[in-house]
Amino acid sequence: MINKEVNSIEDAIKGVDNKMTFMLGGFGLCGIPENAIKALSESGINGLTCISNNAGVDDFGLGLLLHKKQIKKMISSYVGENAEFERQMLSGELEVDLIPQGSLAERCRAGGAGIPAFFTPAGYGTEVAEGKEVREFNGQPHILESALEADFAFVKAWKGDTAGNLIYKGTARNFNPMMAMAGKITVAEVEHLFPAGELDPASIHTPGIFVQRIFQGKDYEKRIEQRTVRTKE
Amino acid sequence: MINKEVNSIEDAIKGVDNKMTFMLGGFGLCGIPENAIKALSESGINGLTCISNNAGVDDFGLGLLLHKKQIKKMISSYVGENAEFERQMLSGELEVDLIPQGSLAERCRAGGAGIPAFFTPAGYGTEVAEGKEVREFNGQPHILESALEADFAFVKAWKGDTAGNLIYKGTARNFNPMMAMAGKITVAEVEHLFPAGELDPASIHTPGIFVQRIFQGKDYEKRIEQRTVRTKE
Amino acid sequence: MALDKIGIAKRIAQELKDGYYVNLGIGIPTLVANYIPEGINVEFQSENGVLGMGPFPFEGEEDADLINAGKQTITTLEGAVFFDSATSFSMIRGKHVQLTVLGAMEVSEQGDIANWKIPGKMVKGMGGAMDLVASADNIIVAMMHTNKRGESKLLKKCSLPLTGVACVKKIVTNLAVLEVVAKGFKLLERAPGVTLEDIQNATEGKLIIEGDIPEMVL
Amino acid sequence: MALDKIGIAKRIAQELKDGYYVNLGIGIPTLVANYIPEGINVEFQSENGVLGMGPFPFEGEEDADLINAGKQTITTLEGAVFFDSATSFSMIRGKHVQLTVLGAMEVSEQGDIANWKIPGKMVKGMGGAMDLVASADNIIVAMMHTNKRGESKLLKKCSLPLTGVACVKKIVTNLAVLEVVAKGFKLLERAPGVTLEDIQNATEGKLIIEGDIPEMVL
Repeated sequence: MINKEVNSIEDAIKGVDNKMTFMLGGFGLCGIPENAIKALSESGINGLTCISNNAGVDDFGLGLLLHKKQIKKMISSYVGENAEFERQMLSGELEVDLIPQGSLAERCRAGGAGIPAFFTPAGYGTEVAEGKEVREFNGQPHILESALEADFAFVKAWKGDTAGNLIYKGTARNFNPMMAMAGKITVAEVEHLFPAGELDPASIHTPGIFVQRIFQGKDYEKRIEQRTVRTKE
Repeated sequence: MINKEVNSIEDAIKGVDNKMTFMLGGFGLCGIPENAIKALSESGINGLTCISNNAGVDDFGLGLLLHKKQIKKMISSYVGENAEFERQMLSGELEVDLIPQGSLAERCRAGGAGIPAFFTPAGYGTEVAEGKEVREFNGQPHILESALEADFAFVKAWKGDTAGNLIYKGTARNFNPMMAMAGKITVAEVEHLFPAGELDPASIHTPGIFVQRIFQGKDYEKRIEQRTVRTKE
Repeated sequence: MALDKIGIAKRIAQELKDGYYVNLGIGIPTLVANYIPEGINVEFQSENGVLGMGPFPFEGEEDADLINAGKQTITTLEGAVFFDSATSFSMIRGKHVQLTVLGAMEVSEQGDIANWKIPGKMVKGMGGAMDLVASADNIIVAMMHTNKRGESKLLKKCSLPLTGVACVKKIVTNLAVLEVVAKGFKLLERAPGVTLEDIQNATEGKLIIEGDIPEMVL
Repeated sequence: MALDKIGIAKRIAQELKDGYYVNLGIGIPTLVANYIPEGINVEFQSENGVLGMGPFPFEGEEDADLINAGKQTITTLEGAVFFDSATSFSMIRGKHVQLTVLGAMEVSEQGDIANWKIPGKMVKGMGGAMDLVASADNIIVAMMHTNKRGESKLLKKCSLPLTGVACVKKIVTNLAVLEVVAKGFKLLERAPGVTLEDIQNATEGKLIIEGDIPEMVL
């Protein structure tokens, strides 16, 4: 077994630097790598390109990095929850590349899977298609999208083992598995870290081969953006 | 919950016809849809195109259909275990399209995922690349491969539920999940069928949305091709 | 009388067919799940990675790891399954989801839709909408017939950046049910008490009225 | 004395580095797993869908649902994981597997390899070999230096249909260890007791001999 465990957050983010490209898992605030984001925020590095479906909220998630202006460019599909983000974008301080959510997921997977490019119908006839090759398949126009890769991918799982195998909970899975595949160095933080051999080999979502470093995170806030409930009748 | 259960093998294969294209899961004899293959063999339909990583052995798996000359064309990656196959191929009775295993898997996934084509380095400079578009990415030549789809996909899982959700055992997973995605009608046979709600939603390998019909198979032989063992010292 | 949001959701719910997998967008579309016709089994897919979505949780039972694409806390039903975003959009792009219901800022008589950006003012992003509209065979737009300034949202041509082209099949508004056909918006039904004139006045694009137009039955 | 298959496997095992994920082909390559150097942790990937492959099972403990790419019954080690074929080749194509060891019928001095077809005679198929050789940065060929008719398998140019072009980095045969460089096969080591002349006679492609060529240490 190849041991991927690191013992501190410092070791986990070792090697991160200005101007690097990062992928960060999560959908909204669900399944985001809270510990890594906090450490990156405290590291003070800047000029970053961040690939993440969303950009957090003003005071949490990637909002922490935005607030300190560490991010030069965001690659996302939806950024509607973040006023500071919108301000920086409309003022031109922040470069933003908005990508259809399915294309974003597939481009990350492609990056990890050695597929340099693929055709998808998403975005044909829109701004997203500008400058991209268009080709018809079965009478329907498609555009050519390219793979995304990152210097570091930061992902968050529920359970993990020292071999780097990951299991996500509920919808906290989202982009984490594809980003884990696409990072040159993938750093996984988990709520519960087990010795290798304790997780069911058939129930693992991210095989350890995609993970270079793993650690047990702490103090998870796991904020809820839209608390919607019903009352018992 | 949308109920996918059918109560007989006849209902399971209803609609199969001459000259159709089928996908069949399995790697060697591991994870093959034994019940469906037997029923297809007995149905007498012919002129079939079968997409399957392997072609069974002489008297089992797809060998049953080959023996009765029901297959017009095989699309596979490796067919080395089957003398009748080799005879039909070298004599020209059987058309054969050999595809790199990774491209075969990815082409099935693409068919199910609405990706009509993608670039891969596999096969560049070989017979496989003949007639295909070549393009360089990062200085390395890649070829354009297209999606595969099928009129029916026959897959085999270990556990399933009436919503069509599937869980595979060990390496019997192999091509089954991608083929389940790529079948216009996907027929799943399982060793154990449960009511919906009994399987862990986080541990399902094939979501039920990809499965149109499910039934509990019987009399599984699960033959082993290469029984390799060591002796206790 | 024009419909409210719940009325629109109720009318769209009538479009559900037994065995459908359905993706509901944020806003009015989300409400559709509350009005599934009797005897119809459908499953709701949320593109963030769940199939078999149930109602909101009871108070105190919310789980931060269990949300829908609108970031709302949810529950799951029997037979539910979780998956990653790439698998989720494989379901969508691969046409395994039979019906998509989403909101719009504008729809054109060609079936184009705009719902993700107002240049210089608002850029929330397209989220999964571009994938959904480019792939689904069956797309219903749920929206008010006019915007807050009283301007028609059913146009000859969209003025905002597009989300997708020639993709919208049906539109359910507070005033009417319309089908997008080759020559324009074909009026299928009126909201109760709404006149043809009301609808015509609120529709900038070409409105096609053939024969008697029945009132919706809700 | 020329090496036997076990000797070739032992020599290749010396190429394993700590932390490597390794894919071993059918035949001699499979034997490499038996000779992992002390203190080195590696994991074996089999392209049919398992990482963390262990030794063959004890008699009576074989599981038909647990095989390697050679269709042999296997076991798994702690930390093992199962996955589907698309994920498996994502690992391979995406260069997550650091070393591939496979057999060959022919290798050319350009690093081309042929191992899947003899026109008109034998067509077993390429299996996963084309994906493996097109993607891996580090490919070692394990084979006999000559074929059954005594003809060299290290050629100026392959005569058989190719599996991949310019991909082989290193070759370990019963006679020698060779590196594929710009100008030909660079001889790195001799099998114990094998002379330079023996190797030269068995090599049709350009053999590059620079300085003293040490004997292998097994």
